[in-house]
Amino acid sequence: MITSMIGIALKAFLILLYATFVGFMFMGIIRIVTARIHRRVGPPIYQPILDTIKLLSKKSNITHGLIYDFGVLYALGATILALMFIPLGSISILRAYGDLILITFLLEIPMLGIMFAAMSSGNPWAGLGSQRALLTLLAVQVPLGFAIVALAEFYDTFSTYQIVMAQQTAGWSITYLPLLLAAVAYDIVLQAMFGKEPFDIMIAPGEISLGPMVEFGGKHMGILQIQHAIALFAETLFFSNIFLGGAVVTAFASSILNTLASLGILLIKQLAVLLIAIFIGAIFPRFTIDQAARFYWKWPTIIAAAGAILAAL
Amino acid sequence: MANGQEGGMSMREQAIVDKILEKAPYAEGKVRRERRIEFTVPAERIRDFLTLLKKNNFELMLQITPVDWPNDGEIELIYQIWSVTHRTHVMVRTRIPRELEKARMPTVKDIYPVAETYERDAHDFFGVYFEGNWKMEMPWILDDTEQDIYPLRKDFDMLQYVKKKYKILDRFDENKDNYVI
Amino acid sequence: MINELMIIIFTPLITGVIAWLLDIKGLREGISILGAAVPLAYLIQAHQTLTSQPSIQYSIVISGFKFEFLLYHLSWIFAMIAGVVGFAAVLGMASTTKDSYEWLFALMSLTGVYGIFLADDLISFFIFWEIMTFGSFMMVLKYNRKASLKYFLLSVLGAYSMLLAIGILYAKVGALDFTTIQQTLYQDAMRGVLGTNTLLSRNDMLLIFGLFLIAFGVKAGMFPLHVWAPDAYSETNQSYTAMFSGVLSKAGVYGMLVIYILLGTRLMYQFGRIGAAPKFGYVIAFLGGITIIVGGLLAALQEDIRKLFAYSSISQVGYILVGIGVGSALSIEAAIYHAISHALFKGLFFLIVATIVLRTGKTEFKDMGGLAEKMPITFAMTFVAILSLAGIPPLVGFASKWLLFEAVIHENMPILGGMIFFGSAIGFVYLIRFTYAVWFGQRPTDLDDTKDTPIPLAIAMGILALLNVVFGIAPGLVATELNKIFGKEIIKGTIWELNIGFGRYNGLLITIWLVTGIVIAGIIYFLGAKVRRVPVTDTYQGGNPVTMEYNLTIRRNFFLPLKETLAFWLRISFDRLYQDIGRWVEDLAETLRNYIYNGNVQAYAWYLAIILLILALWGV
Amino acid sequence: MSQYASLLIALPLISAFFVPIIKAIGKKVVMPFLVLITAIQMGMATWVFNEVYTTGKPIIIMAGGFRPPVGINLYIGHFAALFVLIIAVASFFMAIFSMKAITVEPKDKYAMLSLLLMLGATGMISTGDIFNLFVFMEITAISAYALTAYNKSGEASEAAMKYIVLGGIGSSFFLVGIALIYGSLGTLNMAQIAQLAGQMNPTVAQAALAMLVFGLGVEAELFPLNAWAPDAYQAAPHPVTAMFSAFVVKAGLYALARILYLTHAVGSWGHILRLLIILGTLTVVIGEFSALRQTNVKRMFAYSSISQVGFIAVGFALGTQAGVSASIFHMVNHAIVKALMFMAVGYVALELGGVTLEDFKGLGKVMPLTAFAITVGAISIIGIPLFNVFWSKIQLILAAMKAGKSGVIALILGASLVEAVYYIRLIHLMWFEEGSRERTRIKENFVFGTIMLLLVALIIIIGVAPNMTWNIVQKASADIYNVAQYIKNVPLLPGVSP
Amino acid sequence: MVDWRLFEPLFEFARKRSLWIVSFCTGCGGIEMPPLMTSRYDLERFGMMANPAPRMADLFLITGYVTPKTLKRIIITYELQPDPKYVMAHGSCPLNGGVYWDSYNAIKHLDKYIPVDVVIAGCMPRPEAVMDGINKIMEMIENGTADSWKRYKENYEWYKKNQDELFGEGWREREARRWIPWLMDKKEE
Repeated sequence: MITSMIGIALKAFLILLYATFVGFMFMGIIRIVTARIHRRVGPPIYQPILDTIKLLSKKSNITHGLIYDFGVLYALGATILALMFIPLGSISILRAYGDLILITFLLEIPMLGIMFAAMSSGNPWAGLGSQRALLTLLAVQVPLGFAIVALAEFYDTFSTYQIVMAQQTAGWSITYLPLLLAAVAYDIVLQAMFGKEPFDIMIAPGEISLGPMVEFGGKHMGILQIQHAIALFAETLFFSNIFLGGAVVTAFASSILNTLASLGILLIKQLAVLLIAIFIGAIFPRFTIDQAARFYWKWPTIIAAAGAILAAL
Repeated sequence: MANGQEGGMSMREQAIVDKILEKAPYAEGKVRRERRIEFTVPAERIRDFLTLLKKNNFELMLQITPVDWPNDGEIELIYQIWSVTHRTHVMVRTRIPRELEKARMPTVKDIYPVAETYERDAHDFFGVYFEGNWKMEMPWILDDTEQDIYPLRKDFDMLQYVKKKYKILDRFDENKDNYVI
Repeated sequence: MINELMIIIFTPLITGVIAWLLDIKGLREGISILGAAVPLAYLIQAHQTLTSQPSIQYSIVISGFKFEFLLYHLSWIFAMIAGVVGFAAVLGMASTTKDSYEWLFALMSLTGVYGIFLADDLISFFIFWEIMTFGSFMMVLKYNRKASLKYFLLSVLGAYSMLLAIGILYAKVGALDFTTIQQTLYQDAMRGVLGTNTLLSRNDMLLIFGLFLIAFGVKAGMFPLHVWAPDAYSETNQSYTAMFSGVLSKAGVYGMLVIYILLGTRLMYQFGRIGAAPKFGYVIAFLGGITIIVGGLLAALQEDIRKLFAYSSISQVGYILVGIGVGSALSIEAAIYHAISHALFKGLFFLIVATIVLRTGKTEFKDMGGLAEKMPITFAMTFVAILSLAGIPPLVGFASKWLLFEAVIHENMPILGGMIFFGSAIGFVYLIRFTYAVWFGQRPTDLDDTKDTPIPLAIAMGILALLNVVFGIAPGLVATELNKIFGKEIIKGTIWELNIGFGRYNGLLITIWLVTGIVIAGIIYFLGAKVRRVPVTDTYQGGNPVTMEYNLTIRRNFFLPLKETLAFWLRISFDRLYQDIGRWVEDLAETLRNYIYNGNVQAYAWYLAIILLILALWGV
Repeated sequence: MSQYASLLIALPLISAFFVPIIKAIGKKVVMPFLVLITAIQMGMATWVFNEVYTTGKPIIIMAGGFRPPVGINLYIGHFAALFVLIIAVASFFMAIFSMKAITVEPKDKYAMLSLLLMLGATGMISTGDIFNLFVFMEITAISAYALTAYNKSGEASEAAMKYIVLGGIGSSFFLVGIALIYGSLGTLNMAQIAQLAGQMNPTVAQAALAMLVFGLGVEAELFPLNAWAPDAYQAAPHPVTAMFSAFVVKAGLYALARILYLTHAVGSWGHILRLLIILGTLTVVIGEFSALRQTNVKRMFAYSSISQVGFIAVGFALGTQAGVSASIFHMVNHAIVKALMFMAVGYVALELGGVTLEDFKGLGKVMPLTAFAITVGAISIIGIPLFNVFWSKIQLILAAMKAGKSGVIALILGASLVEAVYYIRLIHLMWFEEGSRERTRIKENFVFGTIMLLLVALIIIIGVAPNMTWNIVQKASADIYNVAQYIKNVPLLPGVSP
Repeated sequence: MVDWRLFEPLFEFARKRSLWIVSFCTGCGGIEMPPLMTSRYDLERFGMMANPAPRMADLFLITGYVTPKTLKRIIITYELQPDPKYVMAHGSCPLNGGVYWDSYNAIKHLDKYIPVDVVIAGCMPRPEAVMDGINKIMEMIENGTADSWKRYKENYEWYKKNQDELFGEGWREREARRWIPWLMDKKEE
């Protein structure tokens, strides 16, 4: 029993390390690609790692109370928890319990932690930022819900792993119309969950000086950078697993080669999802909060609902 | 030197001036040049004159420029107003006594709403008090320390005040040509 | 030979009367708490007997009616909800009641609820329904006449429509107790299937179902009939609202289950099915879905702390109704599970509201704030309650919501699935609005000396919070009880795990991994440099210096953009509709009186002549 | 031994005539004398009650020893015994209450009239002969007219005048109906009428029945005929209103029911029932609605009492055994509750000088006992489970539903919803609102307090344990319902037939 | 808590390569910032990013003349920044008052009030000069001489004396309360 425990712990640590590293790389890619779109050179790819180290190594930090610290810790903890559930090729630990609804909820909970911390800081901009974040969450929930419903009804199961296995045989789920609609809607939702351009009203730098993040300094901001990295990795992984077929490679003899191959395929799919988000983000101006809410309740909801109804038939 | 072309143009301004002078006998008006008219109005009649201008579609008030004449002991307020329809610029000059307690003017906030800010500006820097403008006491540009010194008056000794405020500036007495940073 | 069912039902009422008569400050609290504890003890003791024999039965004849009482698994679960949350609410009331008559009517409504859950025939069901309504109404009467009148009228309307339905059933079936009605209606359905004409016609069934729906819809706070809930929940002794919204709304839910038990097969045969759900069930589910959305959105826009939780309680009951409406065995079990978790966290929330109102004396959001430092225990309880209601994994809220989602979406109902998802986000939204306005941010100067909760309230909150956590981490405990209702093992899985074939959820595993995640974050946190505590005014406002006179927290009108987006929908309000009907009825009464009893004798003589004419003409 | 039962009628009659002599002895003695007489009457009534209910056989009294078809007989069955007791008890309480409540001077006139009222009502209930029924109805009616006008105020006389006009028309048509029946059947005795009712030719039967129903309708306050009731209740002195609503109306209703069920063999019986149900429902609905915006509390209680009476009429008109027993149960409960309510209102009017809503504001603090009594009365009338009216309401509703009248019941439930509104407003007014002018707490009269508490205790006892009353009521309804048993009990002269 | 001296070079490299600028453009230098950020001179190559919140920023650019009112805001923002923070002053105005040498409204010596690491001369230095300044500050961070924040912490009284001398005692509360009577909700109509 103990050996399996240590095995799991080691595997978990490896996954965590891999996820954080790739997450930082994704953040680096975002900054480089946006820079290249602006015809600028852009920072080196490992820039986010440097930023995080600089933030963590700050010599003096401030706190506004116990909840201010606990909220940030809770956010990172919840993201790590979410990461463990999403099947990563064949090596994820809690794969058997990776339930669609559970993962969608876990991906929203870090926002609760961040908002708790931001609100307890007592800064008016933090309050305003959290209000906008809440409304974006409210707006995003409807298309997200319909997309998950479409998926669950199409594959008639909630376990992500079974969906991935089904896709291995029957081909990627975006090849079927109902799920293609769901994927489109989910992708627009991802735009808001990444906090990218058209829907990042909650962390608008000019207007409310980074919204909830205004009071986060030093190590709190460092932890949030790590959280953002893991969240990026987890969300893209979840999307590529349920819509782009995930990766379970059994062609090679040794298991290590298999896992590396599947991680590679997954990485490519995750990059694809990320690039879509970056390109949309780089072009669009920022929506105000009620425009964003009205938009989300109009087009993505219609698309996702159509997908759900088609899947239900 | 009213040449033809200029004459033709200034004829229009002259017509505007005569039209206004008809209705405001207390004022004198003359055409400075093309698209620029000037009126001199006694201080107490300023509100009626401005309402008159407003009615003759002089829409925009551009600025209230106070000019300090220490020798005459007066501050001259120039209300600069622009008419979009006539495409002409009107300067209405009034003179008020210079002393702090006597430099008082009625506000024209209700005729031209923008005047509220210009009046506060004039009050901050020149000490002209406009009755009826409720934001007169509201702090505007100057900091607390410079609140009552009305810095842009001619008799304000700027250098001496700066030396008192920023104590380190003893090098001002050196002569300026070999000034070394 | 007092049967234990009688003890369970009538001890609260008797102790209530004694407490009301005695009216001695210390003593009456003790008696009333005893009155709430005794039934709970008997119920726990009854759990053993239920494992051996299927049910405990008792019957008594009063004025020509044969009253039967039955305690079996389903009613045991609901009675336990009433017991636990009722006991906690009574404990809470020990510190928030001022005069003794509140004890009488609170315990009377508790008796009513117990009676409803244990009743086995329609007449005793109706009687205890009336007792419950009257008890809870008198609690609201003292605080606000208009709110209590609206509440009483709507619930009496519900009660009378139920009475009409009972009457029709009694006329057709002849008997009143559940077993015979169930049998006759079952045979009736079979007869209908075989083609012969049935005992009850189609519009009879429609009428009965409609009337029962109105009756239970009013009590559960379904969409068009929910207008009484916000006023009634906020205009009464706040710790009583824990029982009011936690337990009494479950009576409405139990009523919906009674519809399934009694008329289920008959309605199924009569109206058929939509997809997997029965058509009549789909009506309940759809109304439940709308209740979720309406309750949630209105909760987010409230300015009063009690109103917010009243609307939130309506929207949570909407979940249960969706679960019941879908009608599959799994979804009904999920609905009951959510009923349990709703009673727990809603009871906890209203106790928290009671503490806040008791300690600060304020109920509006705009004059509260920054209480987290001053009331640490209550804030800890609030944190647990928030995690539970918003549906965050390790707690019971998530377990029941997860079960409900899976059950509803598995019956491939896309619209209902969408509505439920929308509901889960709204729960998130108005909770954070509440925490922000009350617990965080800048504390108004007059709240600086607020003390923490009194002891009895703290114990009550402790009980409910503990249950929230225990049932969250070990959902299997509840699942085994739920499976007993249907007899067969619907929710498989161990004590820590719920396994329903197409989805698995393990409470313990999630808690472990969440703790590890937080530990990892904690390690990174403590590696960094030391932390300096900073006052609220030391905050970045574009470099401007800030003092306590500035209002640094957006407490008033927090969701203004949401109000603008929903401006169109907010114009429709059922509340105004019912008010206009009430006013119209009163004007009609006024004109009627002026015309008929107008006071002159000639008119009266004319009436006599008209009656004579009718008698002669009509050939009597 | 059973002959002493006739004293029930004789005692009030003789003592009524003795009243002027008592007045001659001393003015102060008259009221206690009234109380004494009603006490004796109550004693006798209780004796008769347990006599009838233990032996199970009705007491038949032959006036002057003649056998029934020739002579007049008194038939005190289960129902009559029960209601004679209620009348006696009610008039005893009201006699005590009128000791203090009656201030207008000719007190001896009051004593005489109230005795006559009690006599008439007892007579109507216990008589076995329809003409005798008419005579007693006239006695009650006339004493009721006089008592309504007793206060000598303009309003009282106007109400009495209305009552006289309508009552007169009603009783005259009642007499015509009796004449028709007598003409065609040749007998006045109820049992014989019941036997021969089948042989009447239908049109005459129809006309006679119509007249009878119309005549009694006025007395039993059915919808359009009860226009006099609100003014009469409001104008009469307080104890008299209580007596009106407690038993005078009930006597009228009993007579209506008795005649209805006697002539059930008549062809057009179904029509009459349907008409009565319609009238009854209209009484309930109109009564409730007109009470909604009342400012005078006494008038509000009058309307509510009318609507409850309408509900009883609907019960009788259902035509089933369950319907009759439910409506009798409702009559008993209604009598108790209304006696309590009118007594309480009267007492408030006595102490505070007025019965408008303004005086009732904050009554909880001024007269807590009376306010408590009114609250219990109001709550029980609305139909809250643990109180007495609830049981009879449930029985009535289920009986009506059994008889297939769901539409009627829906209307009546709607009306009782309206009733709940104005009673709750009153309760809230009394307990939770502050009166405009500051009033100190009034020390309430001990005797009235005990009476009110007694009635409240009665309400709650019947509410919590209705079994005992339900059995009594079941026997009473059998007495009215199965006419065959009634005919067997009356020893008819064989061979005497028209 | 933990003694990180072993990793100091890594932290210095990270601090050097990811300087976050608090976007507080006073005076006429603010217009120089866009060309630095956009494609022509692109400071992001050095990992520098404009960041609105002082809590996370390290580099504080004072890009022009400083009036007493702005100086109050600068001091407060400076104190909000977490510790290893660096200040760059552009142009001659913060140095010695520049063209506003005799104006009552401009501060003559900025480093009397807050410590300055690097000063770039020029009456608004061109972007190339600013880039050179930034390289200079990176070097100083590299070799650990950019310790203005230590100087501020050690002789805080001297700085405070100068500030109070200019603004008077308790200027923060006075400044905060100066506008309250005129705020919308506070004014009793």
